[in-house]
Amino acid sequence: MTTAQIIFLVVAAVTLASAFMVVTTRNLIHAALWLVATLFGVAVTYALLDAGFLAVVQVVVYIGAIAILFIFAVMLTRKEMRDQGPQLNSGWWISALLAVLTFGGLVGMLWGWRGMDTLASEMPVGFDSINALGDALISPNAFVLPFEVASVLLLAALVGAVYVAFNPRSGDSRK
Amino acid sequence: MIPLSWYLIFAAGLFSLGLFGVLARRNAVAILLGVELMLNAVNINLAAFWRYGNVADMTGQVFAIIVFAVAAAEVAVGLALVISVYRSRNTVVADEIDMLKW
Amino acid sequence: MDFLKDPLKLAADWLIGLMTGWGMPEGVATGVAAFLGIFVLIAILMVIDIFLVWLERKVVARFQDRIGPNRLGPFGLIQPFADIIKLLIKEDITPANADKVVYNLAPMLSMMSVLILWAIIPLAPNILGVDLNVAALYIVATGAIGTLSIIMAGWSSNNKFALLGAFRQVAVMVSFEIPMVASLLIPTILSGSMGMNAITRAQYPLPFFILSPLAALIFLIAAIAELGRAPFDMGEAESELISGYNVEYSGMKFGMFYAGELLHAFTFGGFWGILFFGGYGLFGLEKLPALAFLDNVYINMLTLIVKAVIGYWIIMWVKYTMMRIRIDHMLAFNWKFLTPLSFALLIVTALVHALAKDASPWVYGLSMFLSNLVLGWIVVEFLRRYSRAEREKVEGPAKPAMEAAGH
Amino acid sequence: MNFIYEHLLLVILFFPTLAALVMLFLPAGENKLLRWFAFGASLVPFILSVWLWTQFDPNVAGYQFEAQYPWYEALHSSLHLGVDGLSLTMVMLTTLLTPIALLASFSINDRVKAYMMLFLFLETGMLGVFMAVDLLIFFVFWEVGLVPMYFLINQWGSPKGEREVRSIFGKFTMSARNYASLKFMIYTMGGSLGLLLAVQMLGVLFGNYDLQYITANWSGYTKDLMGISVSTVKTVAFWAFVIAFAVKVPLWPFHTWLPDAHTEAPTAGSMILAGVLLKLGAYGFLRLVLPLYPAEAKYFAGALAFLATAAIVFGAFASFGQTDFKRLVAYSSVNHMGFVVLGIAAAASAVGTQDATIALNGAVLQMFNHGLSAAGMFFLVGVIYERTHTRNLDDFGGLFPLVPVYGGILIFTRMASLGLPGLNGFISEFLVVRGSLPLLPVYTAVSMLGLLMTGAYILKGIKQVLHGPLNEHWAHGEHKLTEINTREILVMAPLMILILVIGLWPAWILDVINKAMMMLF
Amino acid sequence: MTTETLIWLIPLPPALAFFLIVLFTNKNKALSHTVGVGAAVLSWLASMVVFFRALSVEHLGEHPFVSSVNWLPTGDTWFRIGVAIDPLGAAVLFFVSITIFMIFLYSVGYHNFGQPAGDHDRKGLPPHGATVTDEHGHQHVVPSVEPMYSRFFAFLGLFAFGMYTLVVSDNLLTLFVGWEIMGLCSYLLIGFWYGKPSARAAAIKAFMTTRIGDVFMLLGIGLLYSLTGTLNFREIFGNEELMHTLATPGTTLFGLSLAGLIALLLFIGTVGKSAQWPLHVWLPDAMEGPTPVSAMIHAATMVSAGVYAVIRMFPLLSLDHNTMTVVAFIGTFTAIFAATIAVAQNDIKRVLAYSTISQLGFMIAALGIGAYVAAAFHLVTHAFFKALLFLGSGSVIHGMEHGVLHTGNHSVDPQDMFNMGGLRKKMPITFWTFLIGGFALSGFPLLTAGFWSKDEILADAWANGHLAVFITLATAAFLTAFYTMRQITLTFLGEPRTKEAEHAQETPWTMTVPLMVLSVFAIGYGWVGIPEDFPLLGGLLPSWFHEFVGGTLAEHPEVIPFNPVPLTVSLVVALGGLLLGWLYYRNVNSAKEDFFQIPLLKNKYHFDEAYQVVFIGPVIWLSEVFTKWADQGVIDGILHFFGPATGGIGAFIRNKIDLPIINEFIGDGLAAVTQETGRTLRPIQTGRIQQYMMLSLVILAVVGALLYFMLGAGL
Repeated sequence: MTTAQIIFLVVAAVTLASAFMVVTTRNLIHAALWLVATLFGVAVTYALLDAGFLAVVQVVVYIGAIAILFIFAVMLTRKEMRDQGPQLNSGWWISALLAVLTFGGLVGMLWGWRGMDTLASEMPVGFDSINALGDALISPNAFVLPFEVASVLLLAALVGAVYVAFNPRSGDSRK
Repeated sequence: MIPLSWYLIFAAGLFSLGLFGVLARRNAVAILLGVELMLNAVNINLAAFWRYGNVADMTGQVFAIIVFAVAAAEVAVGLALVISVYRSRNTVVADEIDMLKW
Repeated sequence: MDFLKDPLKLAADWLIGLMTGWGMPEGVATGVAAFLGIFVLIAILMVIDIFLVWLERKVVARFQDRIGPNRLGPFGLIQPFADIIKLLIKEDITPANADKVVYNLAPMLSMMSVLILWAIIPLAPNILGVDLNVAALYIVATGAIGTLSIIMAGWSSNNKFALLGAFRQVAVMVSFEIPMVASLLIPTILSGSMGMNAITRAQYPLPFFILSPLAALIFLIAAIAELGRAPFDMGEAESELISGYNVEYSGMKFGMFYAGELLHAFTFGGFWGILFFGGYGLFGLEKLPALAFLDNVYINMLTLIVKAVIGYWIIMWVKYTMMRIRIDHMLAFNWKFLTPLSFALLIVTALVHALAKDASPWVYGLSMFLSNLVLGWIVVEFLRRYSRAEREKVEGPAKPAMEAAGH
Repeated sequence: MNFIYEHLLLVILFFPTLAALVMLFLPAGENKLLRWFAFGASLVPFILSVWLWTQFDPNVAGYQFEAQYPWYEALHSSLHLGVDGLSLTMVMLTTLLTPIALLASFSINDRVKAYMMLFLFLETGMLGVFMAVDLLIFFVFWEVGLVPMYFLINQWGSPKGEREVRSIFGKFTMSARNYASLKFMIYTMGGSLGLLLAVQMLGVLFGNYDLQYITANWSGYTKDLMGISVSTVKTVAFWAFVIAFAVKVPLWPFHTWLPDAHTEAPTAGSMILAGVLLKLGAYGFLRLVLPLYPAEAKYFAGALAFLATAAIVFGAFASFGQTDFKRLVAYSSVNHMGFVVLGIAAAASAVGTQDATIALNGAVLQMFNHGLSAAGMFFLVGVIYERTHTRNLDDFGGLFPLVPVYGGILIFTRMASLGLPGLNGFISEFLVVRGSLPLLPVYTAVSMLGLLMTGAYILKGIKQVLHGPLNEHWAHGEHKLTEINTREILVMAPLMILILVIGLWPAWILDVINKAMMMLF
Repeated sequence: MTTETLIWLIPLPPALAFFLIVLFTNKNKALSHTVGVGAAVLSWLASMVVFFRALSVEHLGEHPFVSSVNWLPTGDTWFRIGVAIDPLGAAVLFFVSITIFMIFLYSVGYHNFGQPAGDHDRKGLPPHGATVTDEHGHQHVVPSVEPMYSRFFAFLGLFAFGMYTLVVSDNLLTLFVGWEIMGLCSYLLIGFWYGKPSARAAAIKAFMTTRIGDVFMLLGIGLLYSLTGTLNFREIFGNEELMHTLATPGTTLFGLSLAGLIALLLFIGTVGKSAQWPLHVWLPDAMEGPTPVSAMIHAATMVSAGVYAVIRMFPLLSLDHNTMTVVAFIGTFTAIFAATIAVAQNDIKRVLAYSTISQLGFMIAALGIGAYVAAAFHLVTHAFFKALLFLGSGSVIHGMEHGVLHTGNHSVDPQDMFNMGGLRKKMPITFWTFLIGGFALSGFPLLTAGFWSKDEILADAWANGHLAVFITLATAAFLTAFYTMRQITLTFLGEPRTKEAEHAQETPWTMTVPLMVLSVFAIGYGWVGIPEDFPLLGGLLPSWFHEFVGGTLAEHPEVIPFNPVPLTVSLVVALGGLLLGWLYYRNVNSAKEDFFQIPLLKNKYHFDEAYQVVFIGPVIWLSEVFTKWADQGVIDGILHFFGPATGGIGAFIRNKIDLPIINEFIGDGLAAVTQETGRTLRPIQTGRIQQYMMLSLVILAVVGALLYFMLGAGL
């Protein structure tokens, strides 16, 4: 057990625990806050994987935007402070079974894979993964097309979201 | 040092939890929360494979970034839909939104 | 002469040596030393924070033609301590029906989001927590935590005013994050890095506020909005929301919000200095042979602190001289003006950079400056026409006679 | 720029389509925006093809700017594009006339979006035929060009008019534009059935549709096809090609779709129809028939020349007999395109000689020239039709004092079409006559009768419209005829300038054509 | 500037003037005529420089000024166009430039520049006069300015461009270019007052009639080009071997040699252009145009161009005597034929028109008998005096119109000679210059240019033994003198026969100055061509014209020895004709009293009517047939068979096969099966998204597991 391993195990445990809370807690606001915790855990995982950029972006995008949006959505879609009634549907045990099966299946399949015990190679000295990432994103030989497609997707989603969420009865926003 | 398998199992667990959330929660917003968990699980895998593979090949990180973008788009549209549905049907329980049946 | 060059390393080495001498494993010793360093930093920040309270009160008094705190101690310097004692001994009220965990977590998160910013501030080339290579983004990321704390506070208070205030504040912060990111990207383009040290170093000999004055301006505006200070203080808006998201807080929990805000403003003053005014550098003076003695860790630290104070003062200046802006105007200002402008500036800067980066520094600087100037002129012209049109919509067309009289 | 340069033909070819697709997303009611967008979009291929022209090296044999893109691997057919001097001239003509036609269509107010989109699609169809170096691609674009034209005639054609159809089964009436569009479509498709079969046959024989490959191997091909001797096959294929192209040119007696289609089409449609679509047929003769079937072409040159002469003479006579101004101009196309085919027939009878080269030069230049003057003429007819809503020559008379500028332009364009020396038509007609005279003296001499009648019908047009006592109906009140406006002058200006420039100094374009003809045949 | 460059530049100013006026200055009358006249002056100056430089070159015929550039690529070679001035060209250039200049100047006055705009003048119709009020308050009707004044100068400029191009070109193709441009301009100018149906018809008639000739000429050019590979005059005529090949007799139709055929085709072009029988019909009608146009077209330029072209092609023409005979016949016949018609015409311009046809016949006849120098000489002199006569007649008409406006009686035709009389006192300058022109036309002995040139033709005919030609031409010359004197007598002598004639006025200086200048040449130009051995006068002046123009061709024409017979004959016919004309017509006061108003002559031998029946009618009938019968009847009839036939087949298939079998049995049956299946399976669609997801996940798991284990086992 090295320090890194301990840190990983702690982070993973916290993350999984908060993820569990996300899917089980009755209070949806709490679920969203647990989601924040989960996301933070994932961000730390990225940091452990030497992907600092991903970690920061995870915080900016997921916590700063997506989680906030969830909280907004939760608040906008209910009338009471507390959530009433059961939060899981009647067939939840089937779902649980399926989830466990999926986990089992995944782990089982991974188990037979030789690469499971690979250890990470040392980061090359002087290797700046952010520069490499930037190059890869906009280099014509690499991923500029997916990048552009993703940006178009974002634009479309933006327009679509505005259109869908716009309340035709409330009319012009200036009124 | 941490073997790759730890990350993969961690991700698989996160994924399964997300899956459970998606399948079991009644609230549509909560379903979307589950989806986010699943996406994050995938992202962990992407990042891990990047780190444990050839570090100079940025594919893993690039796709993680693209997943971020997709997730943002998905949440924006998904929540907009939920709010829209809530406006017209006054409920966000997924089971009660079943107009599209035979 | 390590003491002059790198006092932090000197102290750390000494501490680690001491502790390993006690038989502690080296890893643990390093951890303890780091923890101690953080502790010291936070302690210093808290002290600064206390004086910021005094400064704020003093300055606002001067702006309002008053004298300000002047009873306790010289120039009222002891006044903030009295304030703190008052806050500490007040009753700590948690409203009924409040979500207690979240309610208590929110002020801590608020304070934390400010404090972790100091991890990346380079007080001198070596005096910094961590030279993160995504530091610019890190600033925004901590802003996200601040946002979270506000919405948590607003929601958990179980108070309509608090919730409304939080909504407003969050809407403003999320919106203004975009021009802020865009304006942060401009130093990134200019320096080729997101690291604070690299950005600071790249500002020799030309600080970025000369290369890109517009970006500096945008950053300042976005930062003020991010802080939720006037004129963008819709979140607390005493007169209508009776202090908004923190209406239910009292005692030291309120104190944490309050101190967090002041420190946040000071911090952003510092970032403004780092990103656009050369950070700990003295605008190249220290590179002159005659003034070589200025190239010194302590002078560096002093320089940055002074710059941060000046930045803070400007933020205060704005706060106490401008009226609060209506929420829809504020958002419209952001989405319809500041965001397009910052993107336009980003594109122009990237373009000029790509075109002129191989030219001599003077050509490069001049073209950057001029492109900013042209863009700024276009924006001002556009604004002038727009506001005239708006005015005419309200007041009817301007009378030619008045125009003539004006000439 | 590098990308564009490397795929210049592809860009020119598909830019209009792309623009049309973009137009799909423009608001339908914004007529002004749609018009200017379409016009601007059609200028891009024009500018690019001017660039193409400057980059083109006429001294190099074979296709230039060749580009091959996968298309239909299973059939060994690829999107193989290329231009030589011949196709370059035609590409130039197409990209020049499309913006002009679009500018001419600014007066269209009905379903502008669809109209403009169809026009841009049409441009791609026409350009594709000229650029194709693959038989299947050639055929595909050949058919693609039909569809937009059908709709243009059918939907935007002249709204008035009934047409009585008499046949042995009885008679019935239908609207004139419906009749015309149907006739145009069915006639051309019917003609190209044989073309399709012949193309398929070549594909079966060679397992490949590449024109260069087939041309290189075709003459030496001696195997039987399904038990039929190769000479029979070639003769059948030859006639299949010839009929397809003859319908399009059109040659007598396949020409009767033309007056109907031209007359009923909207102004810009007629411009493109006369200006470019007719050239597709002649281009087919030059690009496919002569290189693929030199022996058959030589053998049947007399028959071809007979049809061409018939087209010249009958076209001129028929044109003279019209009372409908547009129909008059339409028949004149039959007459003028007859000269193109006469030149081709003459060249076919003696490929490789100097006379043949001159005749071909004349034919190709005549294609270009007729594109200019016919487009101009149809536009001018359209101008006056828009103002008076009649095309009957007897309704006009003495309009010159009302519309002096229009009159001047009309006379100028009419004279170009007549073949007045100093304007472009003369050069090409002279070259055709010069080339064909020693090869086909009798046909050429008889075609002179057509040339004479050309003068007659052209003067008839001017006489009935501009000259004579003023028809007071158009002089006052609500019917008062207004002068041609600036936009319409701008439509005519490039055409007129080119007409004059080619008339005075044809070497710049003829040089390209000449070298291409020398190398091609 | 080198002479060659200057030659290139000669045609340019009028062309530029055309474009300038059309595009820019057409609103401003003064500017337009300044541009037009200025261009004419420039061209005239350049022509004079070229002419005098040409004079100073020895053996210009062998070494003319030439310059050419590549124009059309034709296979491996280029077709070159260029300019050349040889002696013939120089001589023609001389008179062309002077007459063009004079006509430009004259037009300013003729179109009433400086007068007010008409009361109700309208574009496309001649001006009707304007009412002005003088300082005493009296109202006068004065001539009004032409409404399309600028346009006239533009057309004139283009016309001049065509003529200069024709003269300076060194090859048949550019000659043809100029030729056709003039054809267009004559169309435009004859139809200048296009509002008059008669003018419109005349314009079309002129264009179409000449086009008949042009088409043949184009054929000839094409034939010549394909046989020789060039159209350059010098290259063709300088190639002995080629000329020999071309001259081989009996190789083509009617036993003509190739050269003969080509020359004949080219000559048909001339027949059209120079209005020779049988294509003469357009020229008298062309008098519908304004008078300067008549002068321009019928005297100075266009009709001369026809003769000029034949002179140019003379070496080719002379290779085949069959063609020569045809040419001689047509020329001679036209000369007498037109002269007889002229006697019976009353319109002052029509008389001149027929006289032009007749005189052109003289030249063509001269060419037909091989006397090309004489033809050229007559061409030049005729151009001068006929231009003078036309301009003079225009002046007379103008004066008469003044009278008509004064009286206001518009029923009086100002062109009818029987409405005139006694104008010599009213219009003295016009009278004297007209007299000079008329005498020159009649060949008034010794003094006038016409005498010398006409005498030379007669002498040539006599000397070369063409007796029939000689007699016919002599008769025609007599008639010429007769109708000329008839014209002068009716117009100027005696007393005014109408009120309008009494109020006729002399015309302004812009019209009279050209008359005076031209009359100088109408007399003086003859003196450069007096034969060397003419009694008394011979040798006083060198016979420059023969020396000069005769040097155009490689072989000099032999000088004809002096013979008293033709001289006597020409003296007799000229003086006799003049005398008889005066004696008879001084007493005739109206058309009824005129013995020569023979219907056959008056109706021009009914040629117009005959052509209408023989050519135009069938053409119109044919065009009807081609459209109505052939296209819409036969071809479309066949097509219309297909449509309904297809429809019938389609209906059969639909009613008998598609509807019962395919639709009802197969189509509906399948639909019913599908519907039933769908109804059965419907409950699966619960509309609950999570159940869908579960279902798909289960299926995925099952299928995935199956695949994994089955395929995994196989791998």
